[in-house]
Amino acid sequence: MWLVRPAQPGDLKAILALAEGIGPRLSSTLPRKDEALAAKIEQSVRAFQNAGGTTGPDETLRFLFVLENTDTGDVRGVAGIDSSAGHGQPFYNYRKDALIHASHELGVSNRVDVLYPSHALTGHTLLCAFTIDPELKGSEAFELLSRARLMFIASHRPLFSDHTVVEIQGVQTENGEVPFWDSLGRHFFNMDFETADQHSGALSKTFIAELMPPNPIYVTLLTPEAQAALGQAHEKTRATYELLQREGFQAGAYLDIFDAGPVLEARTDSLKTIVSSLSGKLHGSPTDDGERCLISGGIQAQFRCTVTSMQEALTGDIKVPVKAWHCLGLDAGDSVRVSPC
Amino acid sequence: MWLVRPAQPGDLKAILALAEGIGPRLSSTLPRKDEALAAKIEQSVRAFQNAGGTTGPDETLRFLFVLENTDTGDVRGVAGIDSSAGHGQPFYNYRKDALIHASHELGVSNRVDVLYPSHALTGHTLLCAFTIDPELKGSEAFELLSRARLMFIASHRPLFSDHTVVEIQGVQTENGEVPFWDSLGRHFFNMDFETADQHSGALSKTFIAELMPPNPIYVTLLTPEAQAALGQAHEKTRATYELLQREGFQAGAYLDIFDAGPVLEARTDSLKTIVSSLSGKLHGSPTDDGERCLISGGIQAQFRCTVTSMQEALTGDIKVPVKAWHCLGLDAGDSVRVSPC
Amino acid sequence: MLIIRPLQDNDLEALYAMAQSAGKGLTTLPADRELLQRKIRHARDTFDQRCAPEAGLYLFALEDTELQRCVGISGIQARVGLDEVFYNYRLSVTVNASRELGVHVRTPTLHLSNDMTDTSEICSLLLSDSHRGGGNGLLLSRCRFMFLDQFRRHFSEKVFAEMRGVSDKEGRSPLWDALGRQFFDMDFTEADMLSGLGNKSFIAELMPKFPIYLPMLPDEARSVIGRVHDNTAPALKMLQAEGFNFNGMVDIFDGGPVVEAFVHNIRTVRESTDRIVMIRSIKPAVDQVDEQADRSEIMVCNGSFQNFRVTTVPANCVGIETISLSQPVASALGVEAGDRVRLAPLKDTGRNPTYSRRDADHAGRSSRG
Amino acid sequence: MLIIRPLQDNDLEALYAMAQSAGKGLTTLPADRELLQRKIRHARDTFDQRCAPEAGLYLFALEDTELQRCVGISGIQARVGLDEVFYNYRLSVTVNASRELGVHVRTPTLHLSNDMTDTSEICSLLLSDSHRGGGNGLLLSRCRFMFLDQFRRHFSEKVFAEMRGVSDKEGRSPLWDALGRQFFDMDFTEADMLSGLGNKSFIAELMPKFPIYLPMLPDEARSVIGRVHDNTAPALKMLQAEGFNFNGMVDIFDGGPVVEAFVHNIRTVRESTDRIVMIRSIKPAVDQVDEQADRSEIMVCNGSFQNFRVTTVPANCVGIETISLSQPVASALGVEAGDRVRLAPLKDTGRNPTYSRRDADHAGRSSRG
Repeated sequence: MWLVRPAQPGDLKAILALAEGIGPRLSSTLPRKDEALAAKIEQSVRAFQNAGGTTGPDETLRFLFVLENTDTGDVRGVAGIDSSAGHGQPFYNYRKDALIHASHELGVSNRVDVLYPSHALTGHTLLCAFTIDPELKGSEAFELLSRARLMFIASHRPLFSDHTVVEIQGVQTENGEVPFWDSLGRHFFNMDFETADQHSGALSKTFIAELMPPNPIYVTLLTPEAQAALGQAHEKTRATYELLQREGFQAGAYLDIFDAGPVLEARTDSLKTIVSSLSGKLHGSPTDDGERCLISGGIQAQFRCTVTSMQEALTGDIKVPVKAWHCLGLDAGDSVRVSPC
Repeated sequence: MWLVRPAQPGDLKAILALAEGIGPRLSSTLPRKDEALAAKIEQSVRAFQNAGGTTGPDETLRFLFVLENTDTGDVRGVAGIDSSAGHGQPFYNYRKDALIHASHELGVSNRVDVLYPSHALTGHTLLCAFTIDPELKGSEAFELLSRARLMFIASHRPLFSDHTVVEIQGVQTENGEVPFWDSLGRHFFNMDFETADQHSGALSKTFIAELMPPNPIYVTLLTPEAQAALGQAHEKTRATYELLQREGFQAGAYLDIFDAGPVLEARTDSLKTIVSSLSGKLHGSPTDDGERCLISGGIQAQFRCTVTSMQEALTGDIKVPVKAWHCLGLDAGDSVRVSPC
Repeated sequence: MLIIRPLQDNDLEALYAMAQSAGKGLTTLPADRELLQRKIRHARDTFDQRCAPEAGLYLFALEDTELQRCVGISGIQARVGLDEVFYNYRLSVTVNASRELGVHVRTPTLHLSNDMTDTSEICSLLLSDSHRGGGNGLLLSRCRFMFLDQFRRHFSEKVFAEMRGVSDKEGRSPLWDALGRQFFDMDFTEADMLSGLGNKSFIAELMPKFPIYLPMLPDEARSVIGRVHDNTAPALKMLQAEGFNFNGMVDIFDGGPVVEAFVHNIRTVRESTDRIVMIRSIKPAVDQVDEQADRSEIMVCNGSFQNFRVTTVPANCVGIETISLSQPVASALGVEAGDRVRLAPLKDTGRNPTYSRRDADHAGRSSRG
Repeated sequence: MLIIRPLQDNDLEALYAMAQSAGKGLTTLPADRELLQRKIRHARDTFDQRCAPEAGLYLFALEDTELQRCVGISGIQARVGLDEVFYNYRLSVTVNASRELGVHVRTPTLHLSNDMTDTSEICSLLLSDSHRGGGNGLLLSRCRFMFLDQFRRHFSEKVFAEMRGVSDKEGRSPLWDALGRQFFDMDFTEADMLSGLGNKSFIAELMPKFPIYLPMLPDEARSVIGRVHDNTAPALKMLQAEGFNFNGMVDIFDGGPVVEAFVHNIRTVRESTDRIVMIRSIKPAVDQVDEQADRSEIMVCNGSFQNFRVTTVPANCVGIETISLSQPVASALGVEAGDRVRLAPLKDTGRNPTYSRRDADHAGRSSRG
């Protein structure tokens, strides 16, 4: 069975292998160096420990989950939640807005698109670091890994913000060129896209405050390729994008400062998984038949989530095959949460 | 009975009297000079004539409605809709946003509020020029005058934008001082608030493009009084504000550039009057009993709206007392639209 | 004789002809009779003191006294930006550096600026084709500095000139195409003309207000910022020799440089001295002066505001305390024996009798290291 | 004898004592032994050419040869903004006008600027209390211009000095309180110290980046922009006399003015001339020179980079081609008979034997109108 659980120090090698197998883009939230990744896992372990404490919304918790094949023990995916984007520092975006330059006398009215540096999404809950074995793309495991985070949020709602955001990778050509970066960021950061992206994941964001141009940018002065890339998702992200749209995430005015990929936004309490999820008591089901659904249980470090078939959910009783109990490490009568696939 | 109908040239004097009876603030959308007001009524008459034509959303229609006491013939209120705010020129607002100024090394993180000049609401449908005899404030007639516009939008939906906005008057002290203006606009426009406000209603907006400071404004550099006034509605507007909130309008990030009053926003199709209104055929009701509701009929220049009691609205038949038919100028079987009060 | 005098009403046709043959690129003097007439009227009001001297437009004509015709014009606008808004871009640098990453980037940046507001502008130099050469252009240009010197209180301490920027034969400006056109949606020549007609509120309405980071513009556009049109290179060279410097201000349309100088640092002003007029009836003997000095010319002006006059005389007319003028020259200048006149060398001849002492100080300067 | 020479390692204690008694306000030389030691080391690396001359820090000591002690210091930083980002505000004007409404408003505006990047800064002037007066401050300040003149290629064409802005006895700066504090949430002295320590990335992180419209600041803050602290007024006056001008750049923290000059326009540079050294054994007779000249002093410097020296001698030592120096002075300067030295008057005495010819040109200047 597929299981999503908190990342453990022992997952280091498997996550590293995953990150290496995927394109470079991940790095901005998932470091590719042993040491940095180990620190990140350690941070996550602490976050899960603290998740039940008196932590206010001001303190950032950075959770990391892995997707495990319980039959083989293989880790095939990883995904994260930052309880507060920017974690105390600004969370940088561009906000695309329009000014109207109109001359009454000349009878001219032009729409002038402008990118404003913005930190408005700072402090929102951020879904991040989503990485999965490409073979699993679009599968049930794919959905499990992504949505398990929302099941966790549903069970630990006070830890998270009222708004949740996700950054989607922007346009990058086959030979690795990022048109938006080449037209804008490169001039100021004096490094290639990949380097900037790595720094963004690995270091404090001070370098962005230091190097990012402080003034608004006129879209019309970007190269045509960069203009075309504004708010466009990389084609590889289609499955993720569609899944998030089904959850209720929408692209708004915010763009990634490096590749101009869209930032999806949603009200946390309106997310489909959270709205549609039900709590109940775990019971056995004699058959494997029934509606497929996500089921999660356990709090903090004991949190587990899997996909199973469920036979009934009336009267608060949730009947699932016993092997799902084992997978979750729970017993009959324990509290669980389910949400339909 | 109270009736809302398109303004006519003959209403000039009554509207002028109304505008004079109210504070100065109205003027920004309702001129107080004979000539200017006559032109505005004329513009409205043309708009109602064109409302059925092939007018695209690019052309601005500026509708003006009056509230008439059908028993006396007195005009006691006026209200307007601009199909497209700015009508071809920019619609100016400040957009309040926050930047985070954080120093990793010093362990400092400051939230810096900034007002960005914005034209983002340009082209949205604007409810404006709402003016009513103070005696009627909070009455059924008050609700009728305000919401009749939404009934008109519901019946002529293609003429209007997907978003509707309303500017609410901001803070002004009893002796006429506008703290936000005194702290910001006065320095650049070199005139008092009332003069600027009058110009804003009477002339092209070129003077705003010419005189408004083009750069963002740091909120912390405004006077404390001006900071306190950001996004605050004038206490006199409470009844209007509450009515609009019930409709589903919400204050967002946009502020008036002169007095920092809030700009309320809503998705047009989510407005309560529009969502809750039903179309049907007009039928007689033998009694005056029943639920109170707005009822409107007629298209374009024939549009009329009143408040009446309605007995049933099943099977698309709308039963209202016959005097309401007369008020609307309709007969049995005619199409009408109703929305509960 | 060629003499500088205030522009007059009857110079209109000559002015129109010159403006026509100058064609595009001289936006302050378009070939538009009505506008030129207005300019002449403004200049007349200025010299006749019907308007405040600080708001004046000082237009000087170069008159060929034989032809009795204006063959050139030059001007000073006492203050720019009084009724309208005067825009430039300031070429500035934005530095971003991260010590942690060892990155240090300098980004040239254009900032919209009104900083020339209230400054005196030298402008509108036009010379008839028939009179090019022989230092006539220099006289037209430098006579303004003699005027500035004499009536400093009417002008700002700093004066500037806008130099025509780079454009091709069709009038296409690379900077305009890359920047202005994106916002104005019109041709450079059209925008330039609108601006020249004094109709500048469209600039406030349409111009981008936020700084422009130059690396975002194509090379072709970047490379012309602060550069002059080939036709304007001689004028720039002349102003530089006069002590004008480029200090980062450029035209918002074509990127042409603004050059500026403090009045007290302008060469003509620095090198001006006074002499007492003597009227002579015969030419000075050639052997009175050395050969080199003989060839150089000296500008002489009277001290009148309303009837300002400048002409040139050979350097050998200049004595230690006096200057000897022929009667026709003295009459043309409106001066008599015993009057004080002001002089400055017309060309930088390296050395001339009036100024040799000053240069001596530099003679001993050796290059060291 | 008082002599200017490059700062040395053993000047640390004297420097520390001076920095201590100077107190707040001199952020480039705080009383911090380690930092001062680092500065001395940088200066030594510079004079000994262990670092690129363009990246050098040139610190000069005024040594009292009797006391064998450094009694003053002054410096030139060859380029600012090389490793860190150098910030100023540029005081600019924003003009908004509506012809339709007859409104024309000029709004003074502060723009964050890095435009001094890559420019040479004169800095760090400190004089021991025991040696105030007698032109020692002038010597310390102006010796730098002699050095600049001799080694121009290592410096930018334009040089500048940041002048301390207005603050009260408690170190409160009105501009800081109205502007900086709103964003930095710390005291002026703390921010100033952090900045002085070279830790400037906090400025990039916390500083407001958009222009500041001055009418939004309280009068008290507006009025100090471009004004110097009373204690700094004499230094400003000295630099103005030297040809430095305020050109709109101010300190981002206290609003103190930046004054700037082109090297070739600096008075010391303009007035410098060369002479050949003669060694004399007896004092010149008093009657050789006129009385007025007798009292004035002349700065004399050698042409050495590594062993640069400047001292002063009486003006009456200066001849037309030569300068006569006593053996001790020649030794202190490290020159011999026949060597070339460079001189400039120490004070603006109006007239002195070396320069009288230059001034003569202006003698005939009469005021006209």
